[in-house]
Amino acid sequence: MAKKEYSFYPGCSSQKAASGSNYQVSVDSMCDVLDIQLNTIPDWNCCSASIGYAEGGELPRLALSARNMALSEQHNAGQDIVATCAACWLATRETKDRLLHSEHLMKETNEALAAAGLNVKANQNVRHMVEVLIEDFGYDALGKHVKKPLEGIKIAGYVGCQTNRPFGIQGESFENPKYLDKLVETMGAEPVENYQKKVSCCGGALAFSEPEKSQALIKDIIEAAYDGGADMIVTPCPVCQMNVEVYQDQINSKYKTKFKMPVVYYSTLMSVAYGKDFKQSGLDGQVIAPNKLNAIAKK
Amino acid sequence: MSANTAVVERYRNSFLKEVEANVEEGQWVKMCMQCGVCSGSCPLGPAWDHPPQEIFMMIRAGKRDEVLTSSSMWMCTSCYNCIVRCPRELPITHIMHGLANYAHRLGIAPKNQPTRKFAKLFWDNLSKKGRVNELKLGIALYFMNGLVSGIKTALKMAPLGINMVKTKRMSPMEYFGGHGIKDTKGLHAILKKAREIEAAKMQKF
Amino acid sequence: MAEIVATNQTILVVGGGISGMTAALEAAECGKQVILVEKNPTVGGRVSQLYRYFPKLCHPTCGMEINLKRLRANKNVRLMTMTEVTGVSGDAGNYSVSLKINPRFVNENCTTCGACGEAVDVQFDDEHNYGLGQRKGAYLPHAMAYPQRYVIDPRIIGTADADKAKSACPVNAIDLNMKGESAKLTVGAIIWATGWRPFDANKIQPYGYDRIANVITSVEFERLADPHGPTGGKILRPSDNKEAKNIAFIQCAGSRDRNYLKHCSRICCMASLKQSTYVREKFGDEGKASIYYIDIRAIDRIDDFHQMVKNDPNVTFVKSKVARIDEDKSTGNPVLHGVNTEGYQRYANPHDLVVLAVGMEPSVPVGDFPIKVTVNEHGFIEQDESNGAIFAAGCSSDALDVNRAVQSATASALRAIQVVNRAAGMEG
Amino acid sequence: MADVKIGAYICKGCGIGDRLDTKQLAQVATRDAKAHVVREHDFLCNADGVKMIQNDIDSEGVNRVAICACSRRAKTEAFRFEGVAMTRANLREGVIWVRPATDEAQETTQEMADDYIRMAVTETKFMTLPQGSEKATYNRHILVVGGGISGMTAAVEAAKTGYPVILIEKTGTLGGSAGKAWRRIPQKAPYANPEDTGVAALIKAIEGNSQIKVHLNSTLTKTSGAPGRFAVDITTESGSTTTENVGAIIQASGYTEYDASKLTEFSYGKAKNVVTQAELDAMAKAANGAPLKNKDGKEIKSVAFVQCAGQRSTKEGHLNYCSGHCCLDSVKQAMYFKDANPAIDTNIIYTDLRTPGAGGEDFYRSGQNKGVTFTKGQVNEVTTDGTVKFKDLILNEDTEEKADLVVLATGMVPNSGVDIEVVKQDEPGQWKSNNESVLNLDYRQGKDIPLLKQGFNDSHFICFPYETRRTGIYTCGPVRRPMDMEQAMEDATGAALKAIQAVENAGQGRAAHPRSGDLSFPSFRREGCTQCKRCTVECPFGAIDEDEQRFPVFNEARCRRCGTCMGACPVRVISFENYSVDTVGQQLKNIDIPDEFSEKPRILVLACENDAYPALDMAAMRKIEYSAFARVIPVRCLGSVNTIWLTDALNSGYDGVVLMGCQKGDNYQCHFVKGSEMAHYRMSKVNDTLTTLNLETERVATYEVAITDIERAPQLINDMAATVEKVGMSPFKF
Repeated sequence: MAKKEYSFYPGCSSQKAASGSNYQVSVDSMCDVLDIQLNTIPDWNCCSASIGYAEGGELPRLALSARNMALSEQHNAGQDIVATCAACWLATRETKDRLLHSEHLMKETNEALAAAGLNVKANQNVRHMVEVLIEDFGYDALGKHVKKPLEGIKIAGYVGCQTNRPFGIQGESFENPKYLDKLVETMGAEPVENYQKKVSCCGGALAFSEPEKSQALIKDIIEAAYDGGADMIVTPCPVCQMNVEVYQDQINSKYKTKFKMPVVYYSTLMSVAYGKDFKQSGLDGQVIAPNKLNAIAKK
Repeated sequence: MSANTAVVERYRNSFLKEVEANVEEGQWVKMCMQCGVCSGSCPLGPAWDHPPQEIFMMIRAGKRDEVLTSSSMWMCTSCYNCIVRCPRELPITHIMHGLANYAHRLGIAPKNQPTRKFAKLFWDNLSKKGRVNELKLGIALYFMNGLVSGIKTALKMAPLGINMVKTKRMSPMEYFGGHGIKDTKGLHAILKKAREIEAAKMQKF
Repeated sequence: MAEIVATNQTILVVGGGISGMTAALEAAECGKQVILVEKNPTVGGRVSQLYRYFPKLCHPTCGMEINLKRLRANKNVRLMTMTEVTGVSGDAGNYSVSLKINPRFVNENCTTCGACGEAVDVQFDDEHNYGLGQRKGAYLPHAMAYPQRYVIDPRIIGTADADKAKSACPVNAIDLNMKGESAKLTVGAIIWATGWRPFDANKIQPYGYDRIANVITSVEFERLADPHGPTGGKILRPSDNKEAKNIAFIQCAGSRDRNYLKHCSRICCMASLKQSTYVREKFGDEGKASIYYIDIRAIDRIDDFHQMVKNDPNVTFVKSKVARIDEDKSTGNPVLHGVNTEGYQRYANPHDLVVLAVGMEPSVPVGDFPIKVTVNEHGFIEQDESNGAIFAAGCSSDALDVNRAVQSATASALRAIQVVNRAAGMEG
Repeated sequence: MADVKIGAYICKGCGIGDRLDTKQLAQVATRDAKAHVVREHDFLCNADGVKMIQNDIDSEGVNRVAICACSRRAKTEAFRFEGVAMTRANLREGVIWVRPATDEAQETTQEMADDYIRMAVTETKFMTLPQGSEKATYNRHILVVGGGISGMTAAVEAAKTGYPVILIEKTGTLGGSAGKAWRRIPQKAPYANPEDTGVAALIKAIEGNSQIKVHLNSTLTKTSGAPGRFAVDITTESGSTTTENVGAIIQASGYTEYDASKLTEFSYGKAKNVVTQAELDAMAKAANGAPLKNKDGKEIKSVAFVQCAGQRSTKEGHLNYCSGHCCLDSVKQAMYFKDANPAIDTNIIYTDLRTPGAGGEDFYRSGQNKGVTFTKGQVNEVTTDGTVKFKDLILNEDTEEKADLVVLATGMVPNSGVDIEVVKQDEPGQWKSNNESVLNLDYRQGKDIPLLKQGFNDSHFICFPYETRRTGIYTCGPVRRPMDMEQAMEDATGAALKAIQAVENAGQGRAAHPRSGDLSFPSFRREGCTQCKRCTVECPFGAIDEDEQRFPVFNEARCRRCGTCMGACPVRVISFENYSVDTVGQQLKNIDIPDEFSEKPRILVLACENDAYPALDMAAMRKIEYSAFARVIPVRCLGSVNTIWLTDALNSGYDGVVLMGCQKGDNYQCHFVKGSEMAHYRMSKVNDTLTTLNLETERVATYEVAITDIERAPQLINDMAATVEKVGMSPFKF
């Protein structure tokens, strides 16, 4: 199959020594196997995520994503913009939709961009990496590369919010999307059927400002995974991954629980199944070790 | 305007019109039919003094100060549950963001609202160099409520930080320099211009 | 090709539900020639699947008995079941219509003795009970089915069961070689009465109809309450066949919602109010109903029924569009989450059973009409000059209750008569 | 008429031949019942069986046919013979399907079948084929009462169908309530804006139609006759009267807006800026697009709409119903303001917003889009300065709004004429012209159509919405139930059909619904009549008048053939050709009554043919058993049951009698409205008869049975069997 190229928007958390740096490592490994070339948007900036609203307001926030889109149009013309981070994808896609829907927003945004000599048309598709996998490859094609099926692992597919709403993945419902389960199956592992907290919010946006509230949400997400007999949780979102994984100690001390639930990226699962090693799969970035996955990676 | 809209203005549309003019997606407020699905869908529902649908009614009733000084909108986790379930297509998440932003801009949002403070730190952090510096953001966050509470929080968060450092998902070196874009000047110019355009659009009420 | 006598003074009625039957009979009782086609093996339509009507709580089969008597007695109506309209061309006063007649495999000799049904082993989901129960591969659709004649399910043709059915028949009524036929006829006017279908509850994902056993639809609930239904009239919930005594009714399940149907389906509020009385009828003081609603639309005179139900201490009204439903795995109870907007009360209410008051969707999708008619964005046919002599009756014109459907059907019968009278040169 | 020649045909199919001794049945038919031709057949309903019967009719002169096979509800198409009187003996659903196929049961099952053969043959002996009345009259003219949107639509539609119309309107102009409105709720997609009322166009269509004769400033001062031959006196304001003859009548007398001055809490009449919906529409019509001003001349900047003003309330003097149109009309009226000037604030205060159907919800959204605001609230008071005090039900607080104009959505009160149940009208034909009456019928039972609860002219409004209790007179529009213009126009079109149908039926002497097509009609033996007036009083349809000597005058075209008169008659002088005191009475007398010591009681079951009888049929389809001692006779309506049948049955040694009719009362299911009620009333007096005969009162039981009572109906029979076992056999066996 021919190499597929995309205009890549990595996002802040994917940077070196940032919270999602291991995500990027596994994405790179996965793309290597699938022959995907990610052309990073030069000099991309932060999308301001959803929390940017309070200080940023409407137009400055749109301008941030518009700048990325303008740079992509300039340097990676003809390619779809692909993001791996749910927040980055959502902010960019939302901006594209808003600009295309409203002439005056388009005009004002371009007025702002003109201050740096840029112009946006919002004519590139904005996609999440998962969409690329499902739509441009498909489960069968993804399954063909599996070298080490992830046998004996039961995985709760935690889709979360922003990869799911308000856009979601084509053909999936907001309340019970099944693509992660299908991916898990494709990689040879066993999905948790009807994982009840599949699309519940982890409170990521408020993890810092309202930790008690967000941790209460995380507790339910992990509990439901244990109820479903999961060995680990898989997620397509760096905010979800970090939020659900790293606060478990604090949750344990507050709620007297004994959580030790690993939370991995789909790309980590895929890298391991595709035969990449422990480090290439980003497994060294796990705060809670997914032992069964580590074992396969180290085989 | 004083505390609440004067009696004579109740259920008249002055505040509604203000929201329509000055709040992001505010023109949708009038389309709510009070079904309450948004209120029931919010993951932080119980933390809202006034859930979205009630806020929409308060806007129509002219309860300007009660709405704008409320901490409720700041509880939004941007999960978009309300948007996808709303039978009337209201972009509720954005309206909540818009109301919070408007209150913040007017300076009447609750002073010590933690998300309000965090959001400001976040924006300042990202807009300075064009990308988020997670470490600096974190540290600033610990101290946003003052030194003593900051040290407490930092101590509480220390094991977490160590875990992150251990797994190379955080680096103390980030504090000095760290990531950023090249064309910070251009970015600042864009943001300045965007703010100017937005400020010029604000209508007086 | 089947031989059917029709002229440009004949009125074709498409659909044999309450609207189609009414239109056909009213026109016929004015002396007009009518052909009534129905795609199912029996007339009666959706109302034959209801237990009671609101607000009188009388039984639809009662009015059906009268209509069947009228139909049997009237030589002006020719009924064709298992027949679909495949094409229409022409203009007012002169339409050419193509029909497809599907084989029933049972001829007029059938005495409904039931021997074939007993002989056949294979079972299928019972359409009359919305799949809540099973029926045999040779079957009478229901006790009031008309024509009163068995049907052989085409899926058993060519199997041993078909032969069993045939050899069991004492009156040689089964003809396994019966073939589908097509027919062409000329008519002067067409009454389109194809009715509605319940909105597909699977699409309302937050309510978990596809995942939670004890979440059912309002039309299914009618079958549970009906003595002819799969439980013999007992309200037993699907997960464990236990009596469901504490039942939630969710209004606007699929209606008034841009995600599903934008329109209000009009009947659902009254239907749930009515169904709350089933709970009380079956369980007395132990029966409890909760109605989750946005606006109770008990329109016009019949609001007194709403007031009566409201005065029942065992019926609770919650002004709320339910946000989502979870299943309590240990009890099988659906748990409803949401906010009562009257004064902001959050709830997480477990119920034995949840009934989704599903909306009305026109049976024929917008693009599927055999001839150009004016259809609004909701899929309902609008009255319009450009429709020529094609007149919508009942729920193909709007979401209507039975009373208004009958009204609409009677009106469309007159409109059709006006056309065929013109064709007959009787005008003036 | 030719000699009576009865053919009895016994089917052996469907297991009848296996379960019953059909030879014996044939003997019973010949020997006991004296049928002239008796034949058995293996499969009576097939072509060969039918041909056999037809042959006998054609060549043997058989003119009465007893089909002894399945239920009268089955195989009706097969057994359709022209020119003969026919009945059915129900051996399948009535005998073998409700009895076990055991040896012990064999004897009583056979006896059951024997009796049904006797009954069927006997019945045919006493019935003749209805010939239709010779008095049938045909008049194509349709009278429409009321020149509002309903009446005008009915007139135009009837004329379009080819039937001449006389339209009377009591005011000087056509248009009615709709004519006073500025705009109407939209009737077409996109349902976004108020649209022209269409009244002017309708008036034009009427004025240009030679088939429609309009009488303005006119009322009906007398209506007499029957479908096909109504005579109506049309009197103008000035007092001149013309008489017209019409075939059918459409009553479209509309509604009056509820009197808002009864709503003292809303300051109507006291506050200058409180108006009703109708008044606002009139204001808008007068302004025709110019800015609306209050009575004090000030321009209106804010409007509050109070929904359900005096409606949906059980408070005394309020309407306990919803008028259906007001929510949408308030949206429409709020748009009057918003479309003219978006700066005007409009707030609709409602408890349940009712904007049904495809168009309703679109129109609601369109209103919101234009800036009309909606508040869920309960209005408690409007002060004299126009402050609306209400409870905001969402914000859960008592609050208020001050508006320049307050609009009260008061409801519709039907112009339905005199309530003849309340205003006693027991002097037939003598009532004077009464302003409140719409029709001024000279019928024995009163001047107007009987009302349903809440005062509307309605009856079987679910399945058969047009069937009033006065044949040939159809109501439509808000007089029938509250409705908006769109529904009224649809309703009027339907009513026009029914009127035309009535004209055609009357011309052929055919009955109207629910026995549509029935040619039988009641006749009475004048010399036996005692002028007791029971038939004239009890007829649910007011079909019977009285002549000067107080003898009943039957108006066949008004009659619905239920037989309530026959049931009422104490001297049994009323009968139909194929349904009479004898057709039933002789059946029940001609069964075999075993003696007191046989332990074989007999239970007579008289069952409504539309509900109880089908319920028993469907019970049989499920093989639900009931007592072999029951003998079931279907009746047209329980109202047709004459107490002589009970007396005869008890005198002949029956041990119990069960009567099964339909639900009565406000939510009646009885197809003849009052039939079941009359029967229940009569049966309440039957205890005296029982006491006189020295019989236990439990031996007669009257029930309301629904068509779905497939388990209960057989149970009721078995209950009677148990009762008989308890109280013992009747002593009246011979």
